[in-house]
Amino acid sequence: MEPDDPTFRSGTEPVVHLRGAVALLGRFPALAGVDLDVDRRRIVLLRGANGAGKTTLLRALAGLVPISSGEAVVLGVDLRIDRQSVRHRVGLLAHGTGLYDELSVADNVRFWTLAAGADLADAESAMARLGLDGRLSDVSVGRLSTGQRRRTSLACLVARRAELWLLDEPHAGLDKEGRDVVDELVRDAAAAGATIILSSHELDRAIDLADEIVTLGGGVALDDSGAGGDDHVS
Amino acid sequence: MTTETAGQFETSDSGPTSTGSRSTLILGIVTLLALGVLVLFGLILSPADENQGDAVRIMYVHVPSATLSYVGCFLTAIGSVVFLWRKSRWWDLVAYASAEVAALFTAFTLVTGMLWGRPTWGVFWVWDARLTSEAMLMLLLLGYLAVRGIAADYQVRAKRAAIVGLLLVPNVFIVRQSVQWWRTLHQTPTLSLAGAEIQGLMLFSLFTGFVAMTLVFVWMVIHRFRVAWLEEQVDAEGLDTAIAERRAEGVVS
Amino acid sequence: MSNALILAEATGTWPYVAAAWAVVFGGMGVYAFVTVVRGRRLSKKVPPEKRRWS
Amino acid sequence: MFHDAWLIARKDLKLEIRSRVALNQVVPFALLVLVLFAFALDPDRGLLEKATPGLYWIAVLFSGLLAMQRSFAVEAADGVTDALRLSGLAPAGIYLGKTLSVAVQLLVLEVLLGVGVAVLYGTSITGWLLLLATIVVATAAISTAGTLFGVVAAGLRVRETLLPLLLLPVLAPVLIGSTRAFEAALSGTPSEGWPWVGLMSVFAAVYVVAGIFGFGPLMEES
Repeated sequence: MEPDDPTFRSGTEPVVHLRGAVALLGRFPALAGVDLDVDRRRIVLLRGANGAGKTTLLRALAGLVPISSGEAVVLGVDLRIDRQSVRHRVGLLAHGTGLYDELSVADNVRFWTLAAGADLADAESAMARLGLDGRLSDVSVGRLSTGQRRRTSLACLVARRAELWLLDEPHAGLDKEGRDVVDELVRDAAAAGATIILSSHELDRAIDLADEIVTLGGGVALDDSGAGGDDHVS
Repeated sequence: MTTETAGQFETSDSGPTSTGSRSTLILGIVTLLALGVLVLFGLILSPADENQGDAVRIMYVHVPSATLSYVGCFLTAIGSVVFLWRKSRWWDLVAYASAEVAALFTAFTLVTGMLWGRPTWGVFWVWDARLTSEAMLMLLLLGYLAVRGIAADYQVRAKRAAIVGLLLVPNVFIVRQSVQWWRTLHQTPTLSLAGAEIQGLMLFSLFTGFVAMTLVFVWMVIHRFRVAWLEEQVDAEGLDTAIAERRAEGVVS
Repeated sequence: MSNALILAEATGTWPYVAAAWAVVFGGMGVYAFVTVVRGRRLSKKVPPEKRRWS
Repeated sequence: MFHDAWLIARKDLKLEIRSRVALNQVVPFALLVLVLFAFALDPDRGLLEKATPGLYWIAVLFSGLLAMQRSFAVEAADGVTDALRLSGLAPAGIYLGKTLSVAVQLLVLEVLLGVGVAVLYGTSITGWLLLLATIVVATAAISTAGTLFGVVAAGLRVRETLLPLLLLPVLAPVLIGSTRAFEAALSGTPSEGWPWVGLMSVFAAVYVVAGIFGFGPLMEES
């Protein structure tokens, strides 16, 4: 994972800038006025109870959920005007795998890599990075274990060379070795200039990883965050 | 529209609350008068046709219904296009309202056509080109209304319905063309005024039919639009409270 | 059914004309009534300033 | 756009080849429909022979409907819809790609059904040029409209019932046209069939344009 520097916009403005952002799921305000600023190369941990709005926040930052009021600028794009152009610049690891069950691991990774406009070489190196080369690569995704699917989704994400990584519970379903790989990928991506926002229930592990911690509750960012934050910069 | 009526609504909860306004009330009264004139001329004053007999009287409601069903369909397509182009909810609701009213008039056209066919052809249904096209229009409109009825987010429903609505017009053209070619292979008497000596009082009755039913159409679209508008408002109502409640969740936990 | 047919033959096309007009006028009446009733029920839930026509 | 279309079509066809759902379920269904028609219409009284073009296209339409449902069921799986939106693929490209893969599957189906009709119903095939032209434009019409309405219904709880309701009335002219054109070809009067080929071409053109412009807004929300 060595993104070429030119693909990353250098600039001083934050990668994510939210002010009073409201997002509705049907009539339910899943985000009820979130304030959030994230600078480039930061690793931000979102925490909060189930239903606090973590997943919706990540999806909204990816341009998948419309922002119905407030300010929302991601990677310099105003999400209230344009949610399309930010999408291919972010990478989202969601609860769903985003994989075709009937296709093999290699076919999936290659398809999503080419779809994102990257080269096949990126797909191969991403698979190698996640231990998916060799025997596993020809197996249909439908036959994989949960952890192996997670790795495949991660491989697709790595190959995309996203500027902003949005990871929803990246540690879930992985063994210890897999979690180490995730942490390593995140650190490498940040070192290479990407920005990472992740949510996790593995707080011990995630707090070590994160530069900043944001606590969500009731669809807003709560103020008590910051504990254990900057001391842990790797 | 006047301040007088607006004040009336503000002051009392028990006062008249409806989709009516002064202008639609006047429109309604004019419409009822026109319908009365239509009954008078269509059923009483106008003579029976030499060929069709009294069945020609069905034409005075059938032909305007058929025309208005296509008008409604075009209005839906226009509303859909403007909605997609300008993101205007107003036009989206115009499309919705006119599609529903168009479906009603299509139903009138089919039923009156069948009731005309029984004494004329001896059967309720023949595969007459116009009647078949109208039946296909009904199915297309039912498809559109099915999309409107799906339980989904406003944006999802409106965008999908708009695409279906905008395709109504090319679909109607292609269906009509194909059905016409299909039926010209087997010549049958078609459901139309051809053959009737249409003049004098009969012509005036048909004209009255057009006027009265167009007024009904306009009145219905306006009121249906307002109902749809109110539904939207009820949906949007309480958003502020919902946001406040949502925030409170976070403080408690 | 057969009774209706005999009646139809006896009285010519008038039953069909009457049925057609009844369907159209009845249909318009029912639809108008339902729309007005729905409108009244909904307007009670919406503040007057959002009813732009009133 | 064409690069994206090619990518999607290749992915879909690869998926179908690997999963064999089309081969193992849709094709047997289509042949079953042919057999059921023979049971319903007495084959000895010439009814079947007369109705062959209509039965053939009804079978294509119904089994094509299954193929289209399948084509969108694949994209609805486990976060794939989001992944597609995030992929950066042009919506018009996705539309053309899916249309292409549906069209290829329909063509295979039509060839197999054609063989089935020739064998089971004893149809003697004449007017090759018109038959081929009809198959090509009818397939284009069915797949362009089917893919567009497929995405209209995609992701909804009522999608299985909504798609036929939306699609079949719209495809009625294609059914009329392809049936008449087949009749014209088989009865040795091809000149009567060509106007229908023209009508179906117009239909397909309308839907290609609508799909290219409409797919973006439709994919947007779900």
